[in-house]
Amino acid sequence: MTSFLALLFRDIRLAVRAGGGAALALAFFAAVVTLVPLGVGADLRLLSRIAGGVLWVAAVLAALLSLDRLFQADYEDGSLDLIVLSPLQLEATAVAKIGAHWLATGLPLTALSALLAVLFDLSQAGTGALVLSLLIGTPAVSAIGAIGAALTLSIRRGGLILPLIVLPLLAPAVIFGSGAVLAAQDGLASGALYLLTAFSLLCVLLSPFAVAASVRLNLAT
Amino acid sequence: MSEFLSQGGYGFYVWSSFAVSAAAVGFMIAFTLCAWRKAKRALAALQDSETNF
Amino acid sequence: MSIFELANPKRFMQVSAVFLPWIAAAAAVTLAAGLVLGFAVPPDYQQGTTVRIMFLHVPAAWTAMMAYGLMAVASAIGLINRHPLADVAAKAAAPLGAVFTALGLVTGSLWGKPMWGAWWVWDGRLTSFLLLLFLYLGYIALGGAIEDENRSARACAILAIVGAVNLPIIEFSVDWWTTLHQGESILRKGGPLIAPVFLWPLFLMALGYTLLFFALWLVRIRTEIVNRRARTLTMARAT
Amino acid sequence: MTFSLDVEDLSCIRGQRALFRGLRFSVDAGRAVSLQGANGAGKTSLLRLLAGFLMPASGTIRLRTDGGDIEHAEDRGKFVGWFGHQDAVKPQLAVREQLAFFARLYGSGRNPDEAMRTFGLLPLAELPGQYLSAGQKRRLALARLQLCARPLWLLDEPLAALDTAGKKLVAQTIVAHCACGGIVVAATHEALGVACETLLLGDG
Repeated sequence: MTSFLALLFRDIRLAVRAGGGAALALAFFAAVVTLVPLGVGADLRLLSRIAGGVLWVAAVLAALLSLDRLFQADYEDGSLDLIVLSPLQLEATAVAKIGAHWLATGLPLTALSALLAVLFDLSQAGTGALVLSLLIGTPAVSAIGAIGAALTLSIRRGGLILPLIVLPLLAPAVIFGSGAVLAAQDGLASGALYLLTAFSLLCVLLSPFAVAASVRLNLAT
Repeated sequence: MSEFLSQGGYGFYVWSSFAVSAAAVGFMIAFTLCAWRKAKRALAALQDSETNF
Repeated sequence: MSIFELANPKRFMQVSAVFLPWIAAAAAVTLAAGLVLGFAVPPDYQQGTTVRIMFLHVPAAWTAMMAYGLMAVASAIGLINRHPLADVAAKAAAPLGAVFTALGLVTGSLWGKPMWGAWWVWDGRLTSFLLLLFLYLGYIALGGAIEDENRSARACAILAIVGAVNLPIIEFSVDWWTTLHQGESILRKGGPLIAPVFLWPLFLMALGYTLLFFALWLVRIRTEIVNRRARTLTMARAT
Repeated sequence: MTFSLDVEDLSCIRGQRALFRGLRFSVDAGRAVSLQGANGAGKTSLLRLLAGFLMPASGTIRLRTDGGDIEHAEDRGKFVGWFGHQDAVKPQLAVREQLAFFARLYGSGRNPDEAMRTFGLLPLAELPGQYLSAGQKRRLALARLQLCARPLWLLDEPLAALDTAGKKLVAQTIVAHCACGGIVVAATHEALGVACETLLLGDG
């Protein structure tokens, strides 16, 4: 267990430190979200309708930014070999990496989204649903993103292929997440949050095996 | 004949979807066969040069 | 002769050489029959002659889905008992599947335009095919990016399996999404109620596309085997 | 404490080329082996095979331990102390932080400060990795190797980028490790400066 926590906290420390992905993801999230009204126009009625979708898509893209270094940094400087030889099972290593990415990137994005929702004049219920759906949905983004990161860790410009591989797989998260916000705004009861929870659980439970398999095959050079 | 061509007014859509399908199928067949011929020629060249050492 | 015996390339080349002409001929015949029947059939009372586009759209979409399924199965076989031929088969299927998906999308849009008045409608089936196209493009891009042959094959295998597991979920979430936005979509699952008279051309075209896919798939696998033999020869002679 | 490494007719294929075939050797506790051979003869591949990263085309690698014989790659990996080409030094983390992390990750219970003292890294304890020289990074990697307390050491070019003092330090570490019953397999171009058998790879 101590090995697991050691890896978890080291990865969080690396992400939060200068040059790490966390701060970059937050800045990108805020930048993209503030750009949308410039493109769509300042009509708050319209903006509040599209707020859920815009914030969700921007959050997913921001999370993807710091994902391609999730394994590649360790792979390039040789740390991955040492981590694989540690007593920690490879699947557990994957969970630690996913957890560290979620804590360092997913959670802050969720917190910031509540603030940015003000820019879209999102209603109280809408913002509540947004934060809750992001809280539930970002683990799925980190989990599926980790699969993409493990698959592309040996590719030099892997960062370009990662979104292409990962985004279609994250469509359900975006659909259910923004659907939950829309339903909350209209005061409709919708199963979106339950479906999102189911999808998130499935991703978090299944992806460590795919991540471990991808890391194993990439180490066999 | 012109009635057949106009396809009850939707001629443009019917014929363009046929054209697109024919193009796609043609492209796949041509691309696959040409890759096959290229591979055969490459292997044959290698085997010939191998035999007349 | 179990399927695993097919795994050794020489055996596969002999067997496929025998079957290939038959499959190709069958594909040509079924496609011709489907086309002729398609035009012989009277136009649909509701959709008019655009129903003939359906004979191209649905078979292409079906073949695209089938190709992804076959790719995932071949990948699983390749991953589990390390058959190099299964990896070759999976990667050979991907570009074909992508072309069929794109064809399905274009014919779908051409079919929708006269009915809905827009080139693209965010209808459940068309949207999931758009996502399927991205799954294919991701698979092909990943395959192309990794140089080492068997590492690239195994990475693609994992992606194909993850994709296959996710495909039903994507399909479900997109359908759920269409009910949220449009109410009941005009194009119900599998299209409006198909009069039996249209079933025959539809079935023939679907069978024709499937046979065409298998014929092209076999040729592409044979091509890759020949390429790999050529590469080993050049490498062997180089050292 | 029985501990030995046995390799029987091991063969490794990279791409379509067989690097080596039918390799057979065994190393008992307390011994060191130096792998010699031209570049590309497969020294690194052999080390990665022993560590369990690579699967052999044929042959077996067996670790004889008190708890019985181990052949499965990942179980074998739990006995391996790896010293690769790269030093696995994180630029943003301080020397002490990195050593403490690996001590906890490997659960070796050894004290990082002691390892830093033996490898002369104490003055650099709070310095982030990016300011270390190549030689200092190597000494950090050696300190980590000792810290992880693994019996089977696999070293890939341990003497590279080291001055004579550094090379002497590597020799002493290897001797100390063998003295307490460990095994060392090192791929080198130059002499290790330690009494050891030599295994020649490739068409030598």
